[in-house]
Amino acid sequence: MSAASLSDHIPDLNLITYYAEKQQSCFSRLSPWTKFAFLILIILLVTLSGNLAILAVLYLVILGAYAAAHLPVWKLFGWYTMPAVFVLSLVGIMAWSEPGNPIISFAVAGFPLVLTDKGILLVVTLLLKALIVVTFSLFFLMTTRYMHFSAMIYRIFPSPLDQIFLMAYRFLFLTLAMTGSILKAVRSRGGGLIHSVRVQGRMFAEVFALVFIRSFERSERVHKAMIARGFSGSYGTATGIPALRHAEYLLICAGAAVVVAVALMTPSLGG
Amino acid sequence: MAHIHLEDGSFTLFWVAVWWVIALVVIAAALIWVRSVKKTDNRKITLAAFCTAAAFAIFQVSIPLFGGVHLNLTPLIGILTGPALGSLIVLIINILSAAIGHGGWGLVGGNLLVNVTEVLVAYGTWNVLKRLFPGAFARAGIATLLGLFCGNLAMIAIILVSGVQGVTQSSSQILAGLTLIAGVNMGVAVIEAFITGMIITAIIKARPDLLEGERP
Amino acid sequence: MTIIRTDPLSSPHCPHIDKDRELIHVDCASHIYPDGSVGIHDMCFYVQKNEIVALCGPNGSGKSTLIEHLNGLLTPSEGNIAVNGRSITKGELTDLWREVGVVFQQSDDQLFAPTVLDDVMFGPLNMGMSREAALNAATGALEAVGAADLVQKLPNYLSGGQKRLISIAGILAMKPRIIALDEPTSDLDPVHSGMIEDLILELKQRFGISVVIATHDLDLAARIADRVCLVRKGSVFAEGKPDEIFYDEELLQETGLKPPQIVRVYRAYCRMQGIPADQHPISIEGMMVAIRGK
Amino acid sequence: MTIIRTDPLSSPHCPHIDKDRELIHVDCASHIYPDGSVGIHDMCFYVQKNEIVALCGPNGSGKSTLIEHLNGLLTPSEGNIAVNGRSITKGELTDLWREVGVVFQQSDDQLFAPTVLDDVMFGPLNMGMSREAALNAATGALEAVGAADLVQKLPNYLSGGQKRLISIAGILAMKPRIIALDEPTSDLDPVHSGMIEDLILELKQRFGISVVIATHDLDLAARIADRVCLVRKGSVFAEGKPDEIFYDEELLQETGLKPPQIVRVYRAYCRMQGIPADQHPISIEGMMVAIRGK
Ligand SMILES: Nc1ncnc2c1ncn2[C@@H]1O[C@H](COP(=O)(O)OP(=O)(O)OP(=O)(O)O)[C@@H](O)[C@H]1O
Ligand SMILES: Nc1ncnc2c1ncn2[C@@H]1O[C@H](COP(=O)(O)OP(=O)(O)OP(=O)(O)O)[C@@H](O)[C@H]1O
Ligand SMILES: [Mg+2]
Ligand SMILES: [Mg+2]
Repeated sequence: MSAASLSDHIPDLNLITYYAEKQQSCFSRLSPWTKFAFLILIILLVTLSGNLAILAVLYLVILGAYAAAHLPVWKLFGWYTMPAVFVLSLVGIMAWSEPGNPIISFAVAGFPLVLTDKGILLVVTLLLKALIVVTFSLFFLMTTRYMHFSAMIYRIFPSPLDQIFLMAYRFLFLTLAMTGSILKAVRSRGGGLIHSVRVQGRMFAEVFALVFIRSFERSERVHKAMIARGFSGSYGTATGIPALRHAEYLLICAGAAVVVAVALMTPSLGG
Repeated sequence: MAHIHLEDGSFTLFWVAVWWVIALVVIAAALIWVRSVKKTDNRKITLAAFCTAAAFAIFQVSIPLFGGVHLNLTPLIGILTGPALGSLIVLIINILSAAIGHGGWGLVGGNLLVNVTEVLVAYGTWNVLKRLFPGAFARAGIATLLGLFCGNLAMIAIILVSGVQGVTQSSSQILAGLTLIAGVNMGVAVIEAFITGMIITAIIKARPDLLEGERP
Repeated sequence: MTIIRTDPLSSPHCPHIDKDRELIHVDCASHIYPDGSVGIHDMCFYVQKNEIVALCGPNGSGKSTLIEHLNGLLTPSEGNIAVNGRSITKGELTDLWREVGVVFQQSDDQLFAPTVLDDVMFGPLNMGMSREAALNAATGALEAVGAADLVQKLPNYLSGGQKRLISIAGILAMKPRIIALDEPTSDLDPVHSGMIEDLILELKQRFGISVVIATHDLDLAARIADRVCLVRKGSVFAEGKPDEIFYDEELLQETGLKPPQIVRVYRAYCRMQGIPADQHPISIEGMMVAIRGK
Repeated sequence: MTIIRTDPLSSPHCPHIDKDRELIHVDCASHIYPDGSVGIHDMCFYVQKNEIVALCGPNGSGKSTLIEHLNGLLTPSEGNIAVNGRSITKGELTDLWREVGVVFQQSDDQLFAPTVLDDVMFGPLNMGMSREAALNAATGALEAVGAADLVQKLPNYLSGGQKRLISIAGILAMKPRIIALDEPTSDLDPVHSGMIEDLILELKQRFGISVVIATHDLDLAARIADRVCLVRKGSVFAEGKPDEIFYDEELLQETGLKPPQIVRVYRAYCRMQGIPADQHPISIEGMMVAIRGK
């Protein structure tokens, strides 16, 4: 575990930024706005369609793009843990009494539990939808430079939301590194063991309190360092965002057409 | 996991839009409050930014209890920064979370409403209890528990109202499932309440200026 | 110049040494931290044009606190600080950062941009330079500290010493008139710290920049400083030329310091040879000259 | 002992020097950071009973990375590390922190408890000591580093050097069999760094603790180390006794280092006097003896 990555199943922002800055593939040269538009289209598609075949194709295409951009696929599978847990813990429970052809059934404390083919289909569909969006989000993050994200944040959000967001984005890296180092220090003096829940809880509380206090002080000092180098209070980004090229407009239109087509094919629309 | 983040594709387009619109109204109100009613200074902005970063970083730490617990600390944010800034902070946290797959983009609206409930209730409880409880630890703990409880209610309500795409069971069946989840959540909430109490105590001790007028 | 011992209680205002040459004047400034710790107390200090001043003193004596006052990051709770004759304390100077560049003791505090290059360019861009000019300034600064090969790295992924080099480059790129460096060579290997040493001398000689360094490396201070200020308990306790200060054993002891190694070698040599240690060499070459004279 | 130059490519496994005395054995370990930076590469290193080993090398050569491997904070991507004959890599040792104490380069990272006392007591309490015993251990450790007066302070509000002292005390209180110190004297004033120097010697002589230090202060390494390992580009490039290593100018240059000051003084003296620099003094006293011999 490096100082910065706290957990294998949570995306490591440092690594993400590293790939984003390295810019190894043609996807990095696309305008961030194109990727943003595609993010919205993909969300729309996933929200509109429950067709397993369409979803599977979409997933494979995005995964292919991810791999083609030389991004770490094995890491990605580790990062799927959280979304998968989220989906399973919600739908995993509901999937049990879905109508359909029973596959497994047994009783717990008098309650009959039946898992049907529809139930399983439900879980698979929702999981696939989640993974599609997660994969594309990470692909977006890992092929777009930090400064372009900063510029987008600056354009999209009203003040003071943009200021908070930009500063938070910046402090995040410091805070993550600090949290990692503190946890390292705790472990290096025997703090990683499970004692009692109370002792363990207290220790984490202390560490978290420290993270809060430290990052506040850090932010004060970083703020100072920024002022010391001419930061004027309102932080704008000097960088422009690469504009959309003609081909990219076409690409977006094609994508939109696909979404519309899928929407028309889907029998039930709306709530 | 103290929260169930809903992933993309769970809700229909209609409900995605509904929760987004409500969330945007809440954010607009918070922005107006921060900008004009309560003239927020630069320092507060820095505070909000650090809170965002710290909360997001802490969320990434897996606590080795019950096979790994992650804390969101939204009630703590409510206590530290109040409802208006708190709402802005949870918006950013939800966006950052969506970016790394913890909750869907389309559901930022719904998830935001759950978190704002936590922020509001925790902040309110913390201040209402001020006269009753002199000790910050118990007060913060209770505020957190109550905040998380209401957050859970909000989550159940949102899911019940919108329904999950593809789920065909009756509302009461869904409610049974959700109650189970909420029960587990409340177990984790007790840990979060304890830890929040400790954090508040430590902050008051080390940086009394962050929570003015409080004693440990 | 002789050693000036300052007794803070007796002098309510410290004298202006030479108004024309003076760039920074810290007049009886005090700073109490929120928790009640005394950062500096009745601190009198000045920086003149074209000189290298070294702040030496024990841990916790207030060197870093003083340095953060120099470009207005901290403001004194009492006393006054003037830069170019204009007072900081009254908030007159908002663009102080153009005049005085400060490199922090903890380089992590200073590196906030996503890449090394962005970080070094941050200052120049804020000064209104075009991207191209900023890029040139940044590249030049990185070359000057010998870290040109780190351009594309993320600051998070650097070793301790590499971070220090980048944070120095970040200030250098802004070409301020005064640069204050807090422990510039700690964590640096001998080659890099030699580079920083040469750089400091060059800043003064070629660009006429005044440099303030706070350092525990008394040998470094002895070699490069024009003037050494001994700091103790929050105020400047004595000041003078390096050869005077570092050969005054009693004074060093009162401050809580030990003489630099070169001084100890020279003394040991004289003792062994039975000759009086009546010269004050503060560099290897100086010592050889002093010995040869016998 | 003579200088051993290691050519990593030719030796797939580094030899065990003396199995009985060996405490730590790092066998061709490599560590690649997630971003692809090479932390260490084909690193062969060992620590024996009752010795002080100094790691010297340029910035970014991998000293800190190696040290974090010694108590399992990092695990090698390739190669093997054994402590007391048991392999770390295979996860056999979960209580490695009892054996090997590590003081980080950035002391800020190490101090997490609310007060200084809590912080120093953290380790002892985790070892299962009673509160009282832990308190004694902590107080003793704080006294040993000369920071007993800081007991009640908040670690956040200490000066750079004070933090370093506390983080050393935190490890000391646990009385591990091996202590690894990353830049123990950087940011310390001469008096405190003298105290740490004495402390390291005492740890070895009185308690039989082996000490590993990574340092840029080659004079310090020369004075206290029994063995010096030169680290370059992630692996130990050469090792030997300080007087052999630090007088081998070519070797130092290849590593990217300069000789310590005492060596340079001695050389300059011999050159001036026209006598051969055929002895290898590495301390002031040693130099006087060497000179008197003439
Ligand atoms: N942020 C802070 N809050 C409270 N007290 C502080 C803070 N920073 C420093 N101090 C206190 O102020 C005094 C001066 O600290 P300062 O950091 O200026 O010393 P220094 O001379 O730079 O020491 P060092 O050589 O160890 O870096 C010390 O007693 C220290 O404990
Ligand atoms: N957390 C990290 N992530 C990625 N790369 C790192 C990280 N820490 C160090 N490195 C890289 O690993 C190499 C070795 O670093 P290390 O910190 O071990 O060097 P060091 O010898 O301790 O240097 P210094 O004397 O400057 O402290 C360097 O090239 C550095 O850039
Ligand atoms: Mg300092
Ligand atoms: Mg290091």
